[in-house]
Amino acid sequence: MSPDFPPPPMDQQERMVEAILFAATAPVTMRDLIARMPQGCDPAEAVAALRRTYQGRGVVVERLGDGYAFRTAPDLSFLLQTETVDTRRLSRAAIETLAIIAYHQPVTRAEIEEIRGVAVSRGTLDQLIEMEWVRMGRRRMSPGRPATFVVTDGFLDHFGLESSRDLPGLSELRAAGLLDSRPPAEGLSMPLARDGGDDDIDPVDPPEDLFEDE
Amino acid sequence: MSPDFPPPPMDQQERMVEAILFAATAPVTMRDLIARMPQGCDPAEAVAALRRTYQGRGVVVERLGDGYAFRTAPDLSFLLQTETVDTRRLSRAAIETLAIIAYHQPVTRAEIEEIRGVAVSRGTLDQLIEMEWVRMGRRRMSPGRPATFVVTDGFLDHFGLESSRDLPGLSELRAAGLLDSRPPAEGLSMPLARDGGDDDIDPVDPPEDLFEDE
Amino acid sequence: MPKQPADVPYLTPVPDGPDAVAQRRADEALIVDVDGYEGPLDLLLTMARSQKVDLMTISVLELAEQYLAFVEKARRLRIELAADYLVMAAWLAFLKSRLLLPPDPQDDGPSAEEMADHLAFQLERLSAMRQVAEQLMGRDRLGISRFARGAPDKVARTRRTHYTASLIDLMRAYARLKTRDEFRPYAFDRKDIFTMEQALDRLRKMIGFAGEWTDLSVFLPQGWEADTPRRRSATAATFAASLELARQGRLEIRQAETFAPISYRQRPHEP
Repeated sequence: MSPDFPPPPMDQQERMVEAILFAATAPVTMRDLIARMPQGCDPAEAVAALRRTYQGRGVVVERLGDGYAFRTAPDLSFLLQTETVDTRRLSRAAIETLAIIAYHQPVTRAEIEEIRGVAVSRGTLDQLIEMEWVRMGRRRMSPGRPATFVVTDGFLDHFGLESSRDLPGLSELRAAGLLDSRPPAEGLSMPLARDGGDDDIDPVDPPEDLFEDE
Repeated sequence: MSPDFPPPPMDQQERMVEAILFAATAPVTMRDLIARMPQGCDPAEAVAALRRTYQGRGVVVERLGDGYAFRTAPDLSFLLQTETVDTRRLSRAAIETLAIIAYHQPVTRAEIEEIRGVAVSRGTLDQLIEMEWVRMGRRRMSPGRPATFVVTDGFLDHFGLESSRDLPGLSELRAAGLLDSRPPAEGLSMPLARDGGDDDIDPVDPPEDLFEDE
Repeated sequence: MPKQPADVPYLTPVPDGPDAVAQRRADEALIVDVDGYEGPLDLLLTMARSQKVDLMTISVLELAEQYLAFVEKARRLRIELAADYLVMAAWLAFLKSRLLLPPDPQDDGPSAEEMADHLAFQLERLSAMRQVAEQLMGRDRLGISRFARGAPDKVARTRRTHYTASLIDLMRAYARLKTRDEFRPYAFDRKDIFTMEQALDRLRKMIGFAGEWTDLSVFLPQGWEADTPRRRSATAATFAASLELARQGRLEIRQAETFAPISYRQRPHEP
């Protein structure tokens, strides 16, 4: 553009700065603005005007280091957060580990592995600890002083138990038909024995558990 | 927020919509706005107010498909050419195929080929799908249940269209009968040589339900 | 009557002499251009434009001749055309002969005029698509004339996973682990169960002696009447067994009213 052209009016210059700042991937310096706007423009004044325009709006023009950029008004930052809550069933590995801890506490990791017959991933225990259903107990007074795991009050709370002694015993499990692992006979419907079904296939095993189960 | 709280005043709601639209690159739907704003808000009115506020500014609120987004005013594009991301140049075949899909959607691959008089190469459709301008639509309820293609909201956004009803020249084309699906009678249709290349391999059919939605 | 090449007007003789080279060059230029066409329909459209008339009023016959001349030239120049150009040539030659010959009243397919009309329609439609494609590309496109926010704010998406498990899940898990060790082929305690097989056995043997109506309770095994659960099991099994025998035609069942005692007798033999 020839320097002889009169510069665009200030409201046009303000529009230009607005568009440039909006589209820029990083704060735009005054030098950038001078280089990009038509000759004769006064970006400093245009920026000042733009800042006034956006005062009190949902986004504001901020000076960041050498440059200028649009930012969300601080009081509205809550709009830029979304929280999603997924409800998931515990993986089979996690629920089994939890059951062993509940029935055998205090129990070491090696003992859990012995009962389950498979290695217990760090992730599974971490998950239970993070959920605050399991915590570390006293160390075992045996070689290596291994850590033990116990269930928490949060666990009792969740499962509606007053103490871990309230967990049903083996004979009660058997009476409830839960210990009968005989596959139900063809065509014979046994409401209680159906339990095995979808429980065994956990649809949403978190990745860490994928290779752990037999 | 409890529904008993009075909703924020409209100028605050406008600020909120402003912040949300500024923060996003893709158009934000009314549903998203409702979900993200405090209960009792009227995002539709806030959007309308915001559109008025930004009329003639350096950035404007555009309705694009189902959503709303800020976009720089087209007349200022000369300032922003440096922001241009080097988009792959579309071949003439791709541009034509895109136009045919836009104006004839939902349209099957065979219909596209009938209109262009040549086989549609696999790469052309893939490129349009990869650019997220085209996606698979419902399957046609005709023998073979062929997949159809439709344009996406990303297409509308790119070309600055509120809906595919706003395609340029659409009503004229329709009035001229040029958009009629005229299945050529036997022997009426011009031949289409199918070269044996892998161009003719039908796109791998995705599991139906994934693409069944409109 | 098969046509000889010489009969066909569009087959111009190959020129001899110095002009031949120039002619050949011109022809080659046209043919080499084939790469620039998006198939035969596109080529036809370009040829149609040279007629400088509305596409709907185009002379399809003239167009067909033009196209066939083109293909012939390519053949003469030994330039290989893609298959679709040749297929189109065959179709146009067919169309052309149909247009020139008087219609065959026996033929119930589309008339030559219908075929020609359809070709004109296709050309116009393709031309229209070309036009709107251009208009589309000329719009204020995102990233070219209109720009999105260059540095969008990150919407912090916090994902909270809420895990659930019920006491029954826990118990089942433990039971599953336990039954892994002490697998019992049959854990159900059947000490107090009188099976239908047992009842059938018993009833089969006894019914032969029941010429008169005899109450169900008589058929219960000894020692099972006293204890309620055992009596219930034996009664149920015996009743089920009686239904089976009734089905086989071996006994008759009688009950005066709902909840009244049930009695059996052997089915009287047919006289």
